[in-house]
Amino acid sequence: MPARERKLLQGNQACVHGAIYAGMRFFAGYPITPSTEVAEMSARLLPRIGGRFIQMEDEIGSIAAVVGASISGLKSMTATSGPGYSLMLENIGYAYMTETPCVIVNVQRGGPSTGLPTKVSQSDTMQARYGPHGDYCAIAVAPSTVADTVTETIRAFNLAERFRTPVTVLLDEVIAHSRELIYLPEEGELEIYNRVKPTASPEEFEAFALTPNGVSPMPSYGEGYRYNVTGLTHDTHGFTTNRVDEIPVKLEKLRHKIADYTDEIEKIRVEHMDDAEVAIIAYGSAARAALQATDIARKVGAKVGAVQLYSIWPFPDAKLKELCGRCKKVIVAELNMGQLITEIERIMPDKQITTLQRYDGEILTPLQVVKKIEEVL
Amino acid sequence: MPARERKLLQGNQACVHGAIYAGMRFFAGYPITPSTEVAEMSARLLPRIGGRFIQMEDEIGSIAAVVGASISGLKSMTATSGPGYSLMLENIGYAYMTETPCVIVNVQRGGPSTGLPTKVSQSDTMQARYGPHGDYCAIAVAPSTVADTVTETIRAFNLAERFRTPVTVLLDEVIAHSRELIYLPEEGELEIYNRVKPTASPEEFEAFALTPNGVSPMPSYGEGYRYNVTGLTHDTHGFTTNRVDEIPVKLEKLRHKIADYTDEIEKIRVEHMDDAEVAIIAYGSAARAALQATDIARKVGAKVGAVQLYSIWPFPDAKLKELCGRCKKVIVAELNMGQLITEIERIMPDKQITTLQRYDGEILTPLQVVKKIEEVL
Amino acid sequence: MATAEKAKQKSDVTLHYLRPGKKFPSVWCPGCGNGVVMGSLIRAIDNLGLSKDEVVLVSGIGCSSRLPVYLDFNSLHTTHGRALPFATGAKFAQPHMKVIVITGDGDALAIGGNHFIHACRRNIDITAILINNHIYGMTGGQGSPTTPGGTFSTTTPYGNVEKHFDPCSLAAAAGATFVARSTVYHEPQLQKLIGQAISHRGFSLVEAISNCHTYFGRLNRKGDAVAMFDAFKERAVPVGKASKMTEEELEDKIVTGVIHNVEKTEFCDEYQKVVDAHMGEK
Amino acid sequence: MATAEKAKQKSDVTLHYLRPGKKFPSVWCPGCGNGVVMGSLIRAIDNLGLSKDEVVLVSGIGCSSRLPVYLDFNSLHTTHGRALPFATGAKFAQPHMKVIVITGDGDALAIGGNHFIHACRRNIDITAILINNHIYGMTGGQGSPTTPGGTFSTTTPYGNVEKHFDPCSLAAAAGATFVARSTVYHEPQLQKLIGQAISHRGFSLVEAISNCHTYFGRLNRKGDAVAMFDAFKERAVPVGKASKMTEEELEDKIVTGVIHNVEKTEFCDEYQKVVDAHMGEK
Amino acid sequence: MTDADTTGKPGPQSKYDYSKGPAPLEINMTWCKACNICIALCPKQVLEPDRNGKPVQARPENCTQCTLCWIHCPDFAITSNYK
Amino acid sequence: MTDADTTGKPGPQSKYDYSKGPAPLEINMTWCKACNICIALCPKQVLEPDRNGKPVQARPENCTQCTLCWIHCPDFAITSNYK
Amino acid sequence: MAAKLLDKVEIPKDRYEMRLSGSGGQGMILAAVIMSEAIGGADERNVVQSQSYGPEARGGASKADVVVSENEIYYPKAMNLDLLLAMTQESLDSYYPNLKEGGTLIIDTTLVTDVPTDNYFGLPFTQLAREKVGIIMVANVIALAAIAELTGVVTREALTKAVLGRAPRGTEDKNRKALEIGFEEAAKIKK
Amino acid sequence: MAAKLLDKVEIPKDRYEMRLSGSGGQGMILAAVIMSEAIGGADERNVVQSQSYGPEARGGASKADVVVSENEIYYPKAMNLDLLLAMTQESLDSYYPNLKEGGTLIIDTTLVTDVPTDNYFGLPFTQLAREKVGIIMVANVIALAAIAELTGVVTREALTKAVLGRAPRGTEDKNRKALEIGFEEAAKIKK
Ligand SMILES: Cc1ncc(C[n+]2csc(CCOP(=O)(O)OP(=O)(O)O)c2C)c(N)n1
Ligand SMILES: Cc1ncc(C[n+]2csc(CCOP(=O)(O)OP(=O)(O)O)c2C)c(N)n1
Ligand code: SF4
Ligand code: SF4
Ligand code: SF4
Ligand code: SF4
Ligand code: SF4
Ligand code: SF4
Ligand SMILES: [Mg+2]
Ligand SMILES: [Mg+2]
Repeated sequence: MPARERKLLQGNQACVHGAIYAGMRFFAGYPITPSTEVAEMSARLLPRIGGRFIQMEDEIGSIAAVVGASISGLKSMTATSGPGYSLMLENIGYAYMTETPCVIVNVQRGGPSTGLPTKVSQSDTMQARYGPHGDYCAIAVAPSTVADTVTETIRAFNLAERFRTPVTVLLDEVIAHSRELIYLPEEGELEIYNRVKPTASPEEFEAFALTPNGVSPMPSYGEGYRYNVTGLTHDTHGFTTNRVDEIPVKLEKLRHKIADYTDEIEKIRVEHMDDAEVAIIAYGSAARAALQATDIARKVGAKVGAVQLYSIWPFPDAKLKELCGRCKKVIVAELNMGQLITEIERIMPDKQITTLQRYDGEILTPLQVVKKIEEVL
Repeated sequence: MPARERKLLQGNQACVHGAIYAGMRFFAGYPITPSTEVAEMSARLLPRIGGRFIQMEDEIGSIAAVVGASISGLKSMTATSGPGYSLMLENIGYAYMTETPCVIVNVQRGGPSTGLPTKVSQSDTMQARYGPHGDYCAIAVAPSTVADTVTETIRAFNLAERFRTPVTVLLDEVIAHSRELIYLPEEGELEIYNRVKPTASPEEFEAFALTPNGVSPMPSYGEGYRYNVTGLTHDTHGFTTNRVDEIPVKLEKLRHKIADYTDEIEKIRVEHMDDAEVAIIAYGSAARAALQATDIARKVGAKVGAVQLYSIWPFPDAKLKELCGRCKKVIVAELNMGQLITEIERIMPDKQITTLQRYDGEILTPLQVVKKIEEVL
Repeated sequence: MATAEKAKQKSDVTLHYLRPGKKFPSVWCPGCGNGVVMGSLIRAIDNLGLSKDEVVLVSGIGCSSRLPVYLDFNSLHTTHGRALPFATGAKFAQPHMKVIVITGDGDALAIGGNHFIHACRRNIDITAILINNHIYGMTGGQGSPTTPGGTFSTTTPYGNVEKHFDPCSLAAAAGATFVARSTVYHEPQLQKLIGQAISHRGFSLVEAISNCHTYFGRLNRKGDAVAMFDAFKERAVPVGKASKMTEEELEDKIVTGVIHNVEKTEFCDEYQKVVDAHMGEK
Repeated sequence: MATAEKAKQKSDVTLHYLRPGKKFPSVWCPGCGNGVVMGSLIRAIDNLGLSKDEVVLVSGIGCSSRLPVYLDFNSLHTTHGRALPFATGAKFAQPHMKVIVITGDGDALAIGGNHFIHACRRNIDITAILINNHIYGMTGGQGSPTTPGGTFSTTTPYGNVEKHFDPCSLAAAAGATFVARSTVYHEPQLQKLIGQAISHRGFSLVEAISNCHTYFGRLNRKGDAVAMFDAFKERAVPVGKASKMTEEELEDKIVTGVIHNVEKTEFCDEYQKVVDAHMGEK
Repeated sequence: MTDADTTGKPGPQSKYDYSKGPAPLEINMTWCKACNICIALCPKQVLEPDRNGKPVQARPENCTQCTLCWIHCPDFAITSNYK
Repeated sequence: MTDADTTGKPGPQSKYDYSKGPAPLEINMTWCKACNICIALCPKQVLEPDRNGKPVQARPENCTQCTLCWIHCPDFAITSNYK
Repeated sequence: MAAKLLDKVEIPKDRYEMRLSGSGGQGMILAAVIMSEAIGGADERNVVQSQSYGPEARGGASKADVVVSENEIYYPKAMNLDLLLAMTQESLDSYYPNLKEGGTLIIDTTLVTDVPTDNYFGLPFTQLAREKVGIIMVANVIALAAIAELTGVVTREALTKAVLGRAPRGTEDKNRKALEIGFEEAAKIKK
Repeated sequence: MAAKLLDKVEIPKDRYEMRLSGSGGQGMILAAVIMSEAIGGADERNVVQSQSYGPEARGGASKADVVVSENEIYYPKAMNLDLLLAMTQESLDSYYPNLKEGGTLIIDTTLVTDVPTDNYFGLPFTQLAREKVGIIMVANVIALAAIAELTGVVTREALTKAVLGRAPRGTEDKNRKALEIGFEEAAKIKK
C-alpha cells in the first residue's frame, strides 16, 4: 500500500475537504473573517468535482441558496462567523422547520458586534442553541484540531442527512487558521450517510410523514414527487395548518426526531477521568489548553481529568453527568464570559463548579488552566 | 379634578402610547403580524407631536435607523415579531456594543420559522437572551395586560436610557391584539429617565469613560462632542483596540453596568405566595392564565401561589429564589416547549419543578393550569 | 365547433394543474388579482408544454406568495423577501429545472430588494413574476416600495411622502435581460409575456399589476376589484405607443409589453464552462 | 507669493480635520486610494465651510469604511452593509445635519444593496461616497458586485463568471437625484464632485474609483498603486465625451463627471410638511 | 337552495328561460367568491348576480365563448361547457 | 538615520545640494508609507526615493507647487513648505 | 384533596363574557369594540375585548369576545359565555357549545334557522336594518341595542354615546335609528 | 500538594517550538508553512503552524510559529520557544523574552544590530539573498536552510523538497541556490 499523503491544511481548508468527502456539492457563502478560507477553498475545489460554488450578495442569501440547493437535491454548506450567523438565523429556522439537511460552519471570533474579527472566541456557543426564534432543537458539533475538522464536518453532514435538519459546526479562529499536518480519509474509509429517499409512489407520498424515527423520506426535485415546502406550520402533507390538533404534532416531530436520538449525536473525549477529582470540561481550542494542562498537571500528580465535547447541542446531559460522576469538582474552561457553564450548572447542581473564562481575544494557556486546577484542588 | 379619560386600546397601541409618554420621538419599523399596529399607531401619532416615523425596507434597516437616530439624539423604538427579531440580532448586538439606548418590541407569535403568524407564543424567550452573537447581557421586560404594556414600555425606555443599552419588550399576540380599557398616565405621573449628558468639555470628553456605575454620559450630534462610534471592540475613547489589557475592560463594562444593578431592573408580581406549597411561575399572557387559575384553586383551598415575571432578563435569580423560598414545588407555565424552565432548573435544583407547556397557538386556559396544580399537589 | 372546443379545453386547463389535496378556493379575498395571475401562469406553462416535474415555483411571504401551494409543481414557500436566493440555490443545483419565482411588491422590492437586484445582475435563468398591488396585502395594507407618493396606507395615514420604484427600470439597470409588464385586466397579454419570460434564457421579470381592493383600493377610494380592473384598462399604454409620449403624458399610465430584452450569457451556463475546463484537476 | 501661500494653506488643510487622539498613519496599505478620497472629502468639506459639528460621517465595514474614524467629525462606524440605514436614522432624527456615508463596493452593493436602492428611492438628503476598488479589500480579495467578468479574486479563482453592477446607473434607476463618478487619480475632480454632492439636496452618490493593488491589482496583474493610478488616467472619459461614444468604445472606460442630476422633493422635507400639517392633532 | 345557487346554471327561478342549447358555462358555486368580475367583464351581459352575488347565466344565448369571464375569474370557478 | 530619513527634506547626503531657497515641501517621514505615488506623479521629477523608498526632494528647484504630490498622498505626509 | 380539585373549581362569577359572532362582513369586531367602549364610558368596570386574527378573518366566520368584570380581569379570553350573539347559522353552530348553562342566546332570525334550544331571543337584525334603516351595515348596531336592552349589561345612554362616537360622519342618524329599533324591538320580546 | 502545583509543573519536553519573525514583507508565514511541510514530508511527527492574523499583518510586524512533536499536539500555540528566528530588530525585541533558556536564537545580521545575549547564531540573510542570489525575497529560504543546518529539526533533503514544492515556476534555481547558501553559511558557524 502506498504511503498516504499528508497534507498541511488550515482548519478552514480541512473543513472543505471534509465536506467534499461527505458529499458536499454546493456551497454558497459570503466572505467574513475568520471563515473566508472555507469559501475560497470551496470556490477552488468544487468545480474540479463538478460541484457548485456561488458567492451570494449576503449571508441571508447564502443560507437561502444552501437550503434551496439542498431541497433541490445537493448536499450543501455555508460558512460564516458571528455577524453572519446572526443574519442567517431566520433561515436556519426555516431549514429546521422544513426539515432540510444542511451544514452551517460558524468560525467564532470575538464579539459582541463586529468585535474582534481576527481573534479567537467561543462566545457564540449559546447562540447556536437559542439563536433562531421559536422552539428549536439544535445540533452543533465542535472540532478542536485540523484533523477533527475533517471528521466533524463529515459528521455534521451525516447528522444533517440522518436527521433532516441544519447542523452547525462550531469552529473558532485558532482552529480555522492553524495549519496541521493531517491524513485525509480515503474513499470508503468513513461512513457517509445520505438522506433517505422515498420509496412510496408519488401518489402515495406524504412529504412530512410521521415515520417511526420521525424522519420523513426526502425526494429531490425532478424525481416526480411534487410536494409543498413552507415555513408556516404545516401538516404531514406540507400544507399550512392552524389546527390545534395538528400544530403540536409537527413541533413534536421536529423535537423528538432529534431529542430521542441524542446517543447518535453525542461525542465526548475523556482523558484521565478514571480517578480524577477535578474534571475540566471544554471544547474547541479551549479543550486543547485543557488537555495540555491535564497532561502537565497529571505529571506532577494532580488528580485531574479532561472532558472534551465534540457535540455541544443537544447538550449531552446524561452522558456528561455519568462521565463526571465520580469527581466532585468541575472546571468549565471557555473563551467567553460564561456560556457552557450555565448548562453544566443546570445538570450538575451537586458539584462544585468553577468557571475559567478568557475573553481578550487569545486562547487560554495551559498554565492558566493549571493555575485554576491548583485553586480548585 | 376632571375624571381621567379611559381608552380602549390594543396592547400594540398601548405600547405606542407608553413609548411616547417615555419620550419616544423616532420609530422605524417594518410591518409584521402580530406587531404591525405598533408601527401603524406610531405612523399616526408621531407627526402630531413632532416626532418621526419611517417605514424601512426591512427589519435590519429598521433597527439600524433606530440606533442611528438614538445616537443622533432621539429616543427610538422599533417593533417586530420573531422572524424580524432574528434579522435584527446583528444590529441589536451593535447597539449593545456601542451602548446605544433603544427599545425593541417583540410581539411573539408561533414559531419556528414563519410558523403561526396570527397565533400566540412565548417561544422567543431564550432568543431575547442569547440571540445575538458574542457575549451579551440582555434586558427584557414583559407586560401581560394592555395597561402593563404602557408602563412596561415606559420602563423599557427608562432602562434603556439608564443603562445605555437595547431593551426588549417581550409581548405576545394575545396582549398585542386584545383591547382593554385603560387610563393613560398623566403628565408627570410616572418618572421618565433620560440619558445622562456629558458635563465635561468636548476636549476632556471620553466617549466610553469608565464611570462608577459603568454608564458613560452620552451626547447627541451637534452638541460639540465629536466622538467615534464603532462595533469593533474599542477603548474608552471609542477607538478600536486589539490589546489584551483593553478588551476585557470593555466587555466587563458592558456586563457589569447591567449585571451589578439588577435590582433596578427586576420586577416580579406575587400573589398568594405567603403560605403556598406550589408556586406557578409565568409571564405575559401565560401569567394571566396562571393568576386566574391560582384564584380559582385558592377558592377551593389549594395552597398555590402565582409568581409573575415582569422582567425576564437578566433572570431574577436571587429574588425569585427568595420568593419561592418556602414552597417545595414549582410549576413553570409557558407558551412554548420549555424555555424559562431551563433557568428555573438552574437556580432551584432543590425544588420539584414541573413544566406546563402549550404550543398549539392558543394560550393556556385556567383549567389547564388548575389541572396541573392538581397533579402536582 | 372547433373554436368552442378549443375554448372548453382552454377554460379547463387550469384545473389540470391544481394541486391534489389542497383545499380550494384560495385564501385570497374575492376578486383578488392573484388568482388571475395564477391562471395566466398555468396557461403559459401549459402552452410551453413543460412537464410538471421540471417546474419549481418559489415564493416568499405575502398574499401573492401563497400562489405556488395551489399548483401541482414543486413548490417552495420560503421566508419574506428571500424567494430569489432560495430559487438561485434550487436552480444552480439543478440547472435544467425551470425555476419560477412568484413574489409581491413588498416581498421583491422591500425586504427582498437586494436579492432582486443581484438575481438580475447574475442573469441567472429564473423567471420572476412580481405581482404588484402597490401595497402589503398580507399584513393589512401598509405602504410598499411601489406605493405611489401621496397615497394612503395604514403606515402612510397622511399620504405617502416617499417615492416609489419602477420595478422594470430597476431590473433593467441591475442587469435583467428580459423585462415586461402587464396587468390582471390584460390577461391574454400577461399570459403571453409570462410564456416569453419563461422561454427567455437569463433572468426575466414580469411585473403583473394587480388589485388589492381590500386594502389599496379601500384606503384610496379606488373601489372594488371590478373598478380597479377598469382602471387598469384605462391606464394601460403599450410600450410602443408609450415611447412616443412625454413624461407628463405618461404620468399615472401603466406601460405594458416587453420593456427590455437583450441577450447576455447566463450564470449557470458560464459556471458550467468553468466546471468543464477544470473538472478532475487536482 | 500668493499662489504659493494658497498652496500651503490648501496642502495643510487636511491636517486640521484629523482626529485628535487617533494614531496615524492609517491602517491602510501603502498607496491605498482610500487615503486620497479622505483628502478629497476634507477639502470638499473645507471649501463648503461646514462646521465640524454638523457633519456626520457614517460607514459600514471594509477598508474604505475605516475612513471616518480618522476625521474629527461625528463618526459612526456601523455594521457591514448597513451604513445607509444608520445614516437615515441619524439624518431623519436631526435633518439639519450633513450626513455623509463612506462605503465600499462590497459594503454598498453586496450586503448593503437593498439599503442602497432604498436610500436612493427616498431621495433622503445623504451623500454617499462609494469607494469602488472592485474587490473586498478588508477580507482579503474576494469578488464583489463590481468585480468585472473574467477577472480574478480569491473566490473567482478561475475568472469571475458573474456580471457587475454599474453603481451609477443603479442609483439613478433607483431614484438618486445626483450621481457622479471620478477616480483617485482625478483628485481635483473628485473633490469638486464631492462638494457638489454634499451641496445637492436629496440623495447623492459619488463613485470614487480606487485602487486595491494589494488584492485586485496583485491578483489581476495590474501592478502597484502607481500603475493603477496610471490606468485610471488612461481609462477615464468625461461624461460629455462619453455620450458621443459607442458602447464598444466605452468598454473598459471609466466615465467621469456628473452622470445624473435632477431635482426632486427630499424625504425629510416632505415629512416635515406632514408634521407641520398635523402637529398638535389629537 | 335553488339549482342556480349550487351549479351556476340558469335554474327554474331564472327569469331567463334557457332552452336553446346547452348552458355555455359551468360555474363552480363552491369556489366562486362572488367577486363580480365575470359579470362585469362579459361583453354580452350573459351573466347576472344571484342573491349571493354569484353569477347565473341570465342571457346564455348571448355567449360567444369569448373567454373573458373565465380567464379573469380569480378562482377558476368558470369553465366552458361546450362539448 | 540621516536628516532625509526623518524629515523628507534634502539632507547633506543628498547628491543634490539644495541652497536656492526654502525646501518646497514638508514630508512627514513617520506617516509616509513609501507608496511611491508622489514620486511618480510629480511632473517635475522633484522627488526621488530614499533607501526606504520614501521621497526626498532631489530636485527641489523644479517644484512649481502644482499640488499633485500632496493631493494624491494617501497619508497626508506631504504639505507645502511655502511660507 | 388534590384529586378532587378540578371537580370542585368554579368559573369565577365576577366575569360577564359575551361573544358576538357572525360572518366576516357583519362588523362583529366593531360591535365588540363599541360595546367595550360603552361599558368603559359608563363606569369603572374592566373590559377585555379579543377576537381571532388571521387569514380566516378575511371573509369566513368572525367572532369577537368581550369580558367584563368589576375586578381585575386575569384571563383575557372567554371561558364560559354568559351571552352569545349569533348572526349566522354557522356561528351559532360553532359557538353554542361555549354558552354556559342559563346563558343568554341572541340570534339574527334573518339568517339563523336552526336553534338547538328554546331559551333564546330572536330578532331579524339584518332584515330590520335593511327594511327599517335602509342599510344592512347597521345590523350590528341593532343587535348591540338589543343586547343592552335584553341584558342590561350597559345602559341605553352609554351605548348610544359609544355608537355615535364610532359612527363615520354622516351616518349618525342611521345609527341613531338603528339603536332605537334595537331597543324597541328588544323591549317587545323581553321576558 | 495543591498549593505547589504551579511551581512543580514543567512545559512538556516532547514539543519543539519555533518562531519565525520579521516584518510583513519578509515571508515569515510562507517560511513556516514550508518548514511544516518539510517536517511532514520527512516523517510522522505532528506539526501545528500558526500566526497572528489581522490588519497588523498588513505591513508591520509578522510572526509565524511551528510546533513539532512526535506525540499529539494538544496546545497549538507556542508556550516556550525552542528556536527564535528574528529577521528584524523589532521582532527580536518583541519575542526574545519568549525564548526558553538555552533555546536557539538565529538572527539576520543585516537588520538586527542589538542582541541581548551572546548565545546566538547570526547570518546576514537579507544581504546574502541580495548579493548572492540577486533577489531579496529568498532571504527567508536562506534562513530556513540555516535553521535546518543549525538545529537538525529537519533534513536538508526534506527541506529542499518542501521549498521546491512551493517555489513558483521559474524560481526553482534561485531557491535551490538560496538553500545551498543557507546550508553552507550555517555549517560554517555551527558550533
Ligand atoms: C422577516 C419578515 N418580516 C415581515 C414579515 C411580514 N410580512 C408578511 S407578508 C408582508 C408584505 C407582503 O407584501 P407583498 O410582498 O406586496 O405581498 P402581498 O401580500 O401584497 O401580495 C410582510 C411585511 C414576515 N413574514 N417576515
Ligand atoms: C455581516 C458581515 N458579513 C461579512 C463581513 C466581512 N466583511 C468585512 S468587510 C467586507 C467586504 C468589504 O468590501 P468593500 O465594501 O468593497 O470594502 P473594501 O475593503 O474593499 O474597502 C466583508 C465581506 C462582516 N464584517 N459582516
Ligand atoms: S388582502 Fe389584497 S392582496 Fe391579499 S388577498 Fe385580499 S385583495 Fe388580494
Ligand atoms: S487591502 Fe486594498 S483596499 Fe484595503 S487597505 Fe490595502 S490596498 Fe486598500
Ligand atoms: S369571477 Fe369567478 S369568483 Fe368572481 S364572481 Fe365570477 S365566477 Fe365567481
Ligand atoms: S365567454 Fe365571453 S360572452 Fe360568454 S359569458 Fe364569458 S365573457 Fe360572456
Ligand atoms: S508640488 Fe508638484 S512639482 Fe512640487 S513636488 Fe509636488 S508634484 Fe512635484
Ligand atoms: S505619496 Fe505620501 S505616502 Fe506615498 S511615498 Fe509619497 S509621501 Fe510617502
Ligand atoms: Mg403587495
Ligand atoms: Mg471594495
